[in-house]
Amino acid sequence: MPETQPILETTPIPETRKILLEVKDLTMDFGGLRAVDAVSLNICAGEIVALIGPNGAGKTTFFNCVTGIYKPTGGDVLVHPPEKKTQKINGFKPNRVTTIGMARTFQNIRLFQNMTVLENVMIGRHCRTTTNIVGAIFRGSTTKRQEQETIDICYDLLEKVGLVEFADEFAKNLPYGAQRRLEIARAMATDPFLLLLDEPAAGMNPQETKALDELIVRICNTEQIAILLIEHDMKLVMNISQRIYVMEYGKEIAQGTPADIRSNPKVIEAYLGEDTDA
Amino acid sequence: MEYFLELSSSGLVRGSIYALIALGYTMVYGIIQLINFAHGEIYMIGAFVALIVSGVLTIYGFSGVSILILAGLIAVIYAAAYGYTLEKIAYRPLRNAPRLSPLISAIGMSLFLQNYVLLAQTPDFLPFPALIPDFDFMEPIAHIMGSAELVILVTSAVSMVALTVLIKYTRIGKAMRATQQDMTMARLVGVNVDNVISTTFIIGSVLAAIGGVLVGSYIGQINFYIGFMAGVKAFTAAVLGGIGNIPGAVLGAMVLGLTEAYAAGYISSAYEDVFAFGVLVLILILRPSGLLGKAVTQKV
Amino acid sequence: MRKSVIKKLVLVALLSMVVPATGFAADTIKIGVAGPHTGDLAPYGIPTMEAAKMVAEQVNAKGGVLGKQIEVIPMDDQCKPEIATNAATKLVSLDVDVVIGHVCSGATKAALGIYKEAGIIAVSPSATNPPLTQSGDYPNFYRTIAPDDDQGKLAAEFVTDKLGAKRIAILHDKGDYGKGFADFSKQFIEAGGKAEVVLFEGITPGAMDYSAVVQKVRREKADAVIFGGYHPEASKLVSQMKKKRMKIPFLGPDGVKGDGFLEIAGKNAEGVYATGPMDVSNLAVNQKAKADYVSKYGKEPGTFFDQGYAAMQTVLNAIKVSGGTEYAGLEKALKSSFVDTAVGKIKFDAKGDAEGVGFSVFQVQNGKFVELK
Amino acid sequence: MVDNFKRSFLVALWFVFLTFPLMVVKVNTLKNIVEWRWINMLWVAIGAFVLSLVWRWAMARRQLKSKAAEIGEEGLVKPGLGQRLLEDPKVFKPVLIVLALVTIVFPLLVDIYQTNIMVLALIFVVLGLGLNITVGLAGLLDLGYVAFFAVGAYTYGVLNTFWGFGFWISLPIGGLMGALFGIALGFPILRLRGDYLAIVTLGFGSIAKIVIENWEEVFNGAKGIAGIPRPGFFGAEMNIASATTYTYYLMILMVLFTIFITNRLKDSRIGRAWMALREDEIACVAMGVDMARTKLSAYAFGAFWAGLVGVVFAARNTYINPNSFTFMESALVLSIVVMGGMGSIIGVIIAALVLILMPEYLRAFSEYRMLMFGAVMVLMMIFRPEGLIANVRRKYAGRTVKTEEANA
Repeated sequence: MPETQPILETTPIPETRKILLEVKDLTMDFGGLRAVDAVSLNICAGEIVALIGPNGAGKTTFFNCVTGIYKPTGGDVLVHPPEKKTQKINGFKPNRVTTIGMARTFQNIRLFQNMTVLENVMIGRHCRTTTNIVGAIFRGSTTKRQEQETIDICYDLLEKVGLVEFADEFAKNLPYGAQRRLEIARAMATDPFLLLLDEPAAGMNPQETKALDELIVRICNTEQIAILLIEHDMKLVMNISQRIYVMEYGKEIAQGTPADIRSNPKVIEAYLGEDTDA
Repeated sequence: MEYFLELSSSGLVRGSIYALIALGYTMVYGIIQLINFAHGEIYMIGAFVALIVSGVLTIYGFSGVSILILAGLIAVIYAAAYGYTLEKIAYRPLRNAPRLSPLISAIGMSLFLQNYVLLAQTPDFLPFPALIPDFDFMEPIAHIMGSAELVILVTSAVSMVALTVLIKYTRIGKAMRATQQDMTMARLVGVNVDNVISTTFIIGSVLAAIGGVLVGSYIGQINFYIGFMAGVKAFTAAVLGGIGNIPGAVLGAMVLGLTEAYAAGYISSAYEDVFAFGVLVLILILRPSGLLGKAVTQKV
Repeated sequence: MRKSVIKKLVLVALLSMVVPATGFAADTIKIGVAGPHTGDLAPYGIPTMEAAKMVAEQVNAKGGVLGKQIEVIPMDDQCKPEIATNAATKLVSLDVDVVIGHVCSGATKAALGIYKEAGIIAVSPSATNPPLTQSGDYPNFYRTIAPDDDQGKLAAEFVTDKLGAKRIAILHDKGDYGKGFADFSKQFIEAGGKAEVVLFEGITPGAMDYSAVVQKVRREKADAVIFGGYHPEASKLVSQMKKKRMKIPFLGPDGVKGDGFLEIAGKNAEGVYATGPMDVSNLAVNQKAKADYVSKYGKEPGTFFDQGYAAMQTVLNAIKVSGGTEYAGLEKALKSSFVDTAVGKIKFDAKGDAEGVGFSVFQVQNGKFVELK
Repeated sequence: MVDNFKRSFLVALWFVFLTFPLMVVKVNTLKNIVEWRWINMLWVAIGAFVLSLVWRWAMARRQLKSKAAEIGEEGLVKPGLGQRLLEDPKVFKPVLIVLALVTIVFPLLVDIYQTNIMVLALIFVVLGLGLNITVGLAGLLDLGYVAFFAVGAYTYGVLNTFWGFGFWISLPIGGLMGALFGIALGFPILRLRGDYLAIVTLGFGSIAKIVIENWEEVFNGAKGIAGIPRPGFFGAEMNIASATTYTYYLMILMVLFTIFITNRLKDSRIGRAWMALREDEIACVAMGVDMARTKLSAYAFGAFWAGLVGVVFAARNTYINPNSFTFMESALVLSIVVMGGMGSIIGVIIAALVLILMPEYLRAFSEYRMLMFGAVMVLMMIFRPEGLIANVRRKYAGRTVKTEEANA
């Protein structure tokens, strides 16, 4: 893709910031279908980056490749966790990716429906806690302490997303917007340095979207968690993201600041007929 | 060599019966992702109805081919009716339930139907009349393949061709394929999904009943329990071939039938089932989607 | 509460003594009849129960034994060991004096320990497993049927001597009974040295067909087949052998010799051999028992009816001779006094096997099993 | 209403047609007699009519309920009476005390037969609790659970016949062997999804039985292993009555032990991972839960109880043969779990007691036992998928109050 090359070069990554996730030429084939075609992407600490594109552009597939749900057929996914050595994670199982420090939410909400809100978040702590079968049976002081810590952390997270009052409610009984926020809280419980949000605002009304908007910015600023989000709500995307990548038909067609993207003819073409300012 | 042929012939016969039953499993699974555990029971009920009808007809003085046709026809009708009712009672209310629920309901239905036949009829084996006559032209090779075996192979082949035509070229076949692809979408474009599912159960039941009648006539005895093992094996065959895939079910059934025959012939028939399930586990480890199944990428 | 504790203590005390709990003031003589009365093996258990009830009715009508009425207590064990122990403890807790049963050897083994400890004698109509008597573990066990090794021996001798077979294929259904019979047949054929066992293999009961194993028999060029198991598999094998145009003799044990086999195998049954308890249908006692049964139930009695009938007769006789239901007395009576039963004039030997019963070989001729002399 | 009757009438007609050949006609091919049992037709018609009315009523209720749940009206989906009672300490405590007393004095009040079947029922309670971990908590359908039970029973049988191992040494070995087999069988099926798992576990169940049947040198084949000693108590000689009573208390302890351990695990990091796996495998993995390890541990842990209690089973019967380990037993344990309510401990206990004791006390109905199991499984799934006693939602201890933390 020689055409896209110059754009990549024109928006250099600020050098002061440390790169957390570096995706190089990621490719994913399903049988004969190339869903993601040599997409490259970088995310730095403290950034909010958006990945946009028309439906079926391969955004979610890209997410799935990065988070280990699919094994990419080509390219590299490198992570540079803060204060740890760089790892190439293609083909890692999702749980290892999460353990390294990248957590995600899902486009179609995937909560543990028949577990309480608190328990949902507690699952997020699984990879950060160590109680084994023996520990669980004897419930020694270490286990007890760990359990209490988990509960405390989870309550704090619920507070942050505004769900404390629902802590003992089944996840399935939450309203839609609250379920989205619970997914975010659950992902945050894994102590990520990077949060991947797959259409977090889908199905939300304007007020909820606004609250979400604030929540994401707050997470990025106060928790020091970088964010990569897929989103169709352009207002949200333009509001909060520092950089935007655009995909179409599995290919990356543009990247840059919201202002760059807004004026990029290719993007406009890709979205022709779609309401970019909605 | 002759021994090999003999074993192959018995493997193929067994395989084609498995295939007739496996098709029902695989079609239902393809559409609603449910293991219809009670499908083997439909096969058994088909055989029982054929037995009862032929018994009554014999007593009332019918003979030969007319019995075969009438008994087969009524068995098929009843199996279809049972399949239809089964879906309506045990599965339709659970359409949107968690995956385990319809499966457990299916196991319950299987137990229920077995014991229903046991109580309504008898726990003993019953003699099944030999409805298939011996053909003279098969006599020279009868020790390799007899008339009954030939009829089983031909009937199954014809049924499968008919099924293929039905699915490929008829309206309901198209609707079935559409529903299999995407139920919501099919519903949106005006396919009556409930009808399609019912039809799938009916077609599957019809094939199973054909299998039941053939087996009964070939083996000469049935009881309430024959459906269970046959069902498990047929399901194994469907999984082997890649569940949801119609040619796959036939291939899987043949592979399973031949495996069992060769295992019994060359190793030991005491471990026949061990080999059958061993092949299943092996294939599932090496190729989790079965022989012809497409690797399903789960939508996330 | 306290009363119950006392009751319990009394019970324990009673049970731990060898004296049967019914030593005192029992109005009736209780006889437990245990066997499969439900489930797929029920056809093997119900005839014994019916026989016991019939005998009891007749005796009761004549005033009972020692002036006491006989009470038959049927108990289902489904031929499963765990249910059999339930049944056994239930019978023990009901203070039965003697048990007729159990029917399956496995269930019998599970239950016998309980009877032994409670000082109760069990007379089985059908548990043919040899160690039950031969091991000496169960002194309280008796049976009115000959053990499997007798049957295996007879089968082996018949096939080698009478049929003159040289290459014998032995198949079995992997079950306790069938495999036992097959094992003994093999053992006696090998010991006899007149023929060789060319194939010894288990088949899977309930498998769709047995054509592969039938082909195997053909390949081994066997000139006779001995099958250990029950009639459904036997009829399937016979019909498939016929389909494969094999004409070698087929011999099964008493599990094959019955109307069930004739009914299911139909025409294919013709010429099949089966061992089974000696033909006793010409005995007066047996004829009367069968006639009574037919007039009562309107059908022919089922499997083990004769043996069950005989078991009940021997037990009642022992009670009469010993003048009570005490273990030692019964034991002595069972082992010493001959009784004219539905299976012939028998008494029990030191191990508990009946003397005077045995097996013969039968062949299906014109749709009936005919004893070969 | 009239419409309901009309439809039920049609349903009755349909069932009369459906059951006609099987319920009404009975052919005796040997004697060429047809028996027409017209009275059965009447029963079917009446039964189908009544059941159809009940069905309609129940379906309507069910729809109402699910609608209420959708709207989220908490008032309508209040917890059942049982659950509310259980949560009320005023009711709960006395009930528990009475139960404990009854449990303790039970063998003194009844004869050894009752005690003996109670032991069997308790064995199935433990089996139910064990399978509940695999199916109820982790959502892995296991149709060959009885194989692990057989592993335990045969472990004791074999260890005893060959090396004279006693009950108490064999008990933990049996459990460990069960767990080991759970892991060994779990490995190949890790990648399989629910439905495939069902068929493969079913296969394993039958393979286990076939191996036991055929491997005569070790397992004594179909002849079974006889003369297995009952549980010992410091070498004390016991007669059957006291041994049964002793086994009963042993089983009570074992059930308590199982409940204790299961509860602890359920409320731990591991238990939560199991439940998350049941709810959504992909989300679970994406949240950092190691699927392989979690699945294997659920398998192994479920199998552990089966193995453990298998030893007791062998000791109780003193004789084992392959007949006790068929698919029917697996189905029985599964229906215990389903009926009791997946994941619910109290429910499983009640269901096990009901399903095992009922056929003993109602021996007249034992023919209908499997028929009823089947019907119960279907009906439970449709009308009460949460089981008799729904899994009580766990409330966690509140968080540590911040100020206290600061002070400490």
